[in-house]
Amino acid sequence: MQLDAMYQEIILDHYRNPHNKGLRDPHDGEAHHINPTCGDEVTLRVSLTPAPGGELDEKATVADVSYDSMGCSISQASTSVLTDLLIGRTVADGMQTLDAFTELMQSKGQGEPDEDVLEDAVAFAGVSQYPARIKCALLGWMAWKDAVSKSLDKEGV
Amino acid sequence: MQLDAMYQEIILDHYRNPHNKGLRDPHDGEAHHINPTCGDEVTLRVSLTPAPGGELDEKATVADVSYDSMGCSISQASTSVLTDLLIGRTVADGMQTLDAFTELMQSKGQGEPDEDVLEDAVAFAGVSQYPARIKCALLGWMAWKDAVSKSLDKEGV
Amino acid sequence: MSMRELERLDVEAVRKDFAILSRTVRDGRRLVYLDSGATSQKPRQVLDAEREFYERHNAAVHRGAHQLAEEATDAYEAARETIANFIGASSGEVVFTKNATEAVNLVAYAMSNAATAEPALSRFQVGPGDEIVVTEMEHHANLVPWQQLCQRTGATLRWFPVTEDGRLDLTDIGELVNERTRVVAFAHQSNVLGTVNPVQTITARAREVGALVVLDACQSVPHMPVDVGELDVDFLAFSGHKMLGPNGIGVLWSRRELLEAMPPFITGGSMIGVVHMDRSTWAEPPQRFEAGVPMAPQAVGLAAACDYLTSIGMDRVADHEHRLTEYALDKVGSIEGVRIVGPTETVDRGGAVSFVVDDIHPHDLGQVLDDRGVEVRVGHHCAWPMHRKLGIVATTRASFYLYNSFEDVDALAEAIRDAQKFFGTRP
Amino acid sequence: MSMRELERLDVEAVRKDFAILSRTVRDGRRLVYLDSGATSQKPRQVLDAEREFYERHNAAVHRGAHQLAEEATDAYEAARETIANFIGASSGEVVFTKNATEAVNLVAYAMSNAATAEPALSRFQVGPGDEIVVTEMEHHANLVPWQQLCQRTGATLRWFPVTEDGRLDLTDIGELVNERTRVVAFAHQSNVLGTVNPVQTITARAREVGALVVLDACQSVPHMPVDVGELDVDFLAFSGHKMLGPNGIGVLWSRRELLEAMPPFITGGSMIGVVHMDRSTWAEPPQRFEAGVPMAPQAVGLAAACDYLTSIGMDRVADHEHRLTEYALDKVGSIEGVRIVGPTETVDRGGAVSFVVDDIHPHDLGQVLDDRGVEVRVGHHCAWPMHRKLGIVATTRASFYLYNSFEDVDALAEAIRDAQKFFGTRP
Ligand SMILES: Cc1ncc(COP(=O)(O)O)c(C=O)c1O
Ligand SMILES: Cc1ncc(COP(=O)(O)O)c(C=O)c1O
Repeated sequence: MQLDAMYQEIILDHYRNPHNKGLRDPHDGEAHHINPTCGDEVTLRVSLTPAPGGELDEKATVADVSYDSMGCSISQASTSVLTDLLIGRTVADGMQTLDAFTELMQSKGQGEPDEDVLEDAVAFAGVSQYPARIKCALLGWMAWKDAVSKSLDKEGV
Repeated sequence: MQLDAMYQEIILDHYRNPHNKGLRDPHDGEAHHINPTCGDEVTLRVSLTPAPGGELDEKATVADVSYDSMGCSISQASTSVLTDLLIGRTVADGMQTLDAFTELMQSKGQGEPDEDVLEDAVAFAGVSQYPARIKCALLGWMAWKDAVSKSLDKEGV
Repeated sequence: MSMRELERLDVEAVRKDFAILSRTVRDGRRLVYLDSGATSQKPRQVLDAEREFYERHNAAVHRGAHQLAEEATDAYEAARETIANFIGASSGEVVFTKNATEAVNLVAYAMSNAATAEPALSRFQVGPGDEIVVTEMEHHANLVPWQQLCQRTGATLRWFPVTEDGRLDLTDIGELVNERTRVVAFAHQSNVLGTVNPVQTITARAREVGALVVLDACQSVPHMPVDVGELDVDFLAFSGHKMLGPNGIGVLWSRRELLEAMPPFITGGSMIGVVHMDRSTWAEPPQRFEAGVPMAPQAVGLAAACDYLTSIGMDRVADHEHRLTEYALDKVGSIEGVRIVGPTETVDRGGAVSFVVDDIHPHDLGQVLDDRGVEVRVGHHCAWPMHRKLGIVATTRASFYLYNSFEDVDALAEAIRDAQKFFGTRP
Repeated sequence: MSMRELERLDVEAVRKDFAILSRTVRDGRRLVYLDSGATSQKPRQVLDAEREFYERHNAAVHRGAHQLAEEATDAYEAARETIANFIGASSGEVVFTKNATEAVNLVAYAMSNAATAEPALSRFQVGPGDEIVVTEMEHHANLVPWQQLCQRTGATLRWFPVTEDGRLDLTDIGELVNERTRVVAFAHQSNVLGTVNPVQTITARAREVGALVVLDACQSVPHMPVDVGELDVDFLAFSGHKMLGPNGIGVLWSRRELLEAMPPFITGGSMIGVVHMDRSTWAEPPQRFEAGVPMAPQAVGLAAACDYLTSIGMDRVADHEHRLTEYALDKVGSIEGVRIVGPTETVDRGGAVSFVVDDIHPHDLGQVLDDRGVEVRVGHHCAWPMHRKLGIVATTRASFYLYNSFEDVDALAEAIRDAQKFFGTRP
């Protein structure tokens, strides 16, 4: 049955017990994203620590990612996995991970995810076979990208 | 060949030598009609004589129909035939003839025109097989109807 | 219904006309298509009619004088006549659009066009101080165009609320529809709740204040006998693709007298009277509202769909769906952890059955159903404000049509229980 | 073209794909279809693709999560990609409309909608003092919508005149297109005269003054290679039904950046971001401009048409039509009493050949031609102001496509001579 390929245990675990959920302060940027086809929502905050002697740029470290959300197992789990993956990494690393995850999602089930980069997120490979669900898997990630760019912007002004 | 059924000699005669053509005065009503699919035009005037002791109503006599027009053989000939048929008749008679002619045009080649009423206009029976040409045959007739109703209206005011 | 009970619809015979229904999905599962509220499947009679048009009579209608153009024009206008008859109208009152959405926009744009035009069009003009009334259960197609009309003209949008059990709350109708109201626009039948709205009550009030009534009949014309003569509304909009017809064609019906007075929406060829470089005049309706080369093959296909439905009988279609809905409300509604959203009884209710399942998001539910071959729709079904009002993000909707059987409902119920097992929300 | 001459198109092979071409008209005459400028015939590959969609994958696109909806959405978006490739665009720049007329109206209405919206949309706003420039040879579809935009906003319409020999008179371009000009809209190729207009000259001037350029490509995209990358226009509109595709689908192409900035036209489902009762936000393009259930089967059919044309090669199609046109200009133009309306040489000229015959009204001429099986169009061809300018009420137009042969031209010439005999205007 294909369902099992999609709903891997890892996904259901994250769904039932989401990591890092809840909105926290301080934060440098916040983004609110909605999936217009189903109304699912996520509000996500990013807190960054500048690299020693640096500014809030690509080299900054993601100190925290916190979020509040409402949605299906795929969107919930992928946001939870995201926090595990990105907290403690640099913004540049995070963007690379985002790219790898986006690529996996667009692979129509043919992707060969790099487990070193994506860790638990490789579990979402099965989702890429269901085009209507890709948006679910990307919801939190898009919000993260947006929140980070707002954090960097703020510094820029 | 079906063409001969459509372009009866009578029609071609009227086309080459239209009767009563040219705009004349006095007139009681004038109408300008255009066929929007080909741009053909007719300007048609009606002059009425009230029935003895009466007003310009249904019983009035069509004293003159004059017109200026630009168009195909069918529209030219049918306007010419119209003048022959209606000049000298009462408005009520004219309206009846118009109805008979309209009915013939909508008969899709199945009509059995009443020669007593339609006289030369029976020659247009073949046109009813060509839906795109019905508007041509009716152009002058619609202008006549319009011009008459303007004449009567005027009296009414 | 007469004494003699209506002869039942022969679902198996009907299904044979729909090639797609014999295909399988997801690893060989029987296709259980329960998404006709979104779009219906098409019988071969419709596809054949469209193809026959293309292969025998195709030409630009109302533009040519040659034989093909004559035949194409005849076919197009005969289709209009058939479709008009289907809703008890005359053909001069039927305007073809690309879908119901365009039909509603046509009215809304004609009204804002009237606002910048001659005073003779004042009956269509709206502006600051004027009000437009919709309902909280509208499909976006009958909501957003009115928001935009208000935005363009300065009019105010107001709406009937929806009650917890999925009916319109008409308590304040006297105040809501008042002498400032210019338009009352609402759905004949909700695409989510299945609710059939009380047309007569609303129309009667609209008439008292002289407002125009726009009825979104997308979910009624395909599913029940509809006669515009009985409805007493001013405009009626529906889509061909939801009633066995092709995509790309919709209908706006209106009273002849209104169409004659109304300014055009989309402008271009075939809708004109006379064109000069700096000004134009308009053709009579329906042509006035059909700019450009129209979708004649689709009109022919839609007429074939009407013929198909008529040959079965709309009474019979409605009766069949009624029984399916009753069965589904019972079967699905009695599953533990399932809550029907919308009326739970079949009074004034059509065959859209929406529900939520405890602790399973509709997307996840839909995924399991799909895995079992059961094709339903999940989300807000283009009725986002209504979901918000009911405090639900999204629902799962099963919607029926004449080709659905009782086994389809059984498959739905079983798949819901499978999903509960899969996600461990029920033993 | 390279040294090696382009391999000629095999007309007989092509004709086999078009079932309608083997039918007869009027008492068994061979059908000589010379009205492709109005609408083209469709090869079975197109009809098959559309039918296959209906019979295998039909569902509402972009609205469902089940397998059919996925397949339908994939097919729809793959079609968009194919059609985008056909004109050298990327798929995010291709908006589906019901026909080219809607595409032009979309731009014109988006502009008047911008006029009542946020200042951020100022690049699309027009009002009193602003000017919109068209040409005297426009099809009503690219004229009336601009008249109406001016009527709604108070802007002024101006136009390039047409010369006696059927070319645009660009003498006053510097004055006509000036710093007040917001839009320049014109036909790539005239549907009556066949004239191919100098896009680059006009666009260059429009760029100098910052005006938007709208190109009506209805008669170019079907007949010659068109690459939006080379054209440097802002909007391009064409219809599927004129390029072997189904009715009911047209295309508006625009640069992504413009589409992203532009407000919507028709509003409703599937084009929204978030909907509240009193306000909405919009989806990204192209969805923003495609409200309602779209014409997915027609998009699939149009993509099949593009594939068909690509497999033959648009160079080859253009070359074939070029030779037919040359032959027709000679054959028809040399009949005594016949005058070609439009360029009499094939330089910058496509395959619409319009003409007048002394002392025979086009309606009467068309009737005789039709009697001989020769299907041409008569009238003003939705370019009434241009006819008025040239002092002609109506013309007769023969227009060619890849399935026309030299014998078709011979049949045309012979039928014209028959008409002259029939009406006694020539011995
Ligand atoms: C040059 C030109 N522009 C616009 C149109 C309008 O196309 P449609 O009627 O398909 O919208 C046509 C064809 O009718 C045309 O030839
Ligand atoms: C109630 C209702 N109104 C309007 C629409 C819009 O119809 P379409 O998308 O065919 O324009 C739909 C279907 O989507 C509907 O269910």
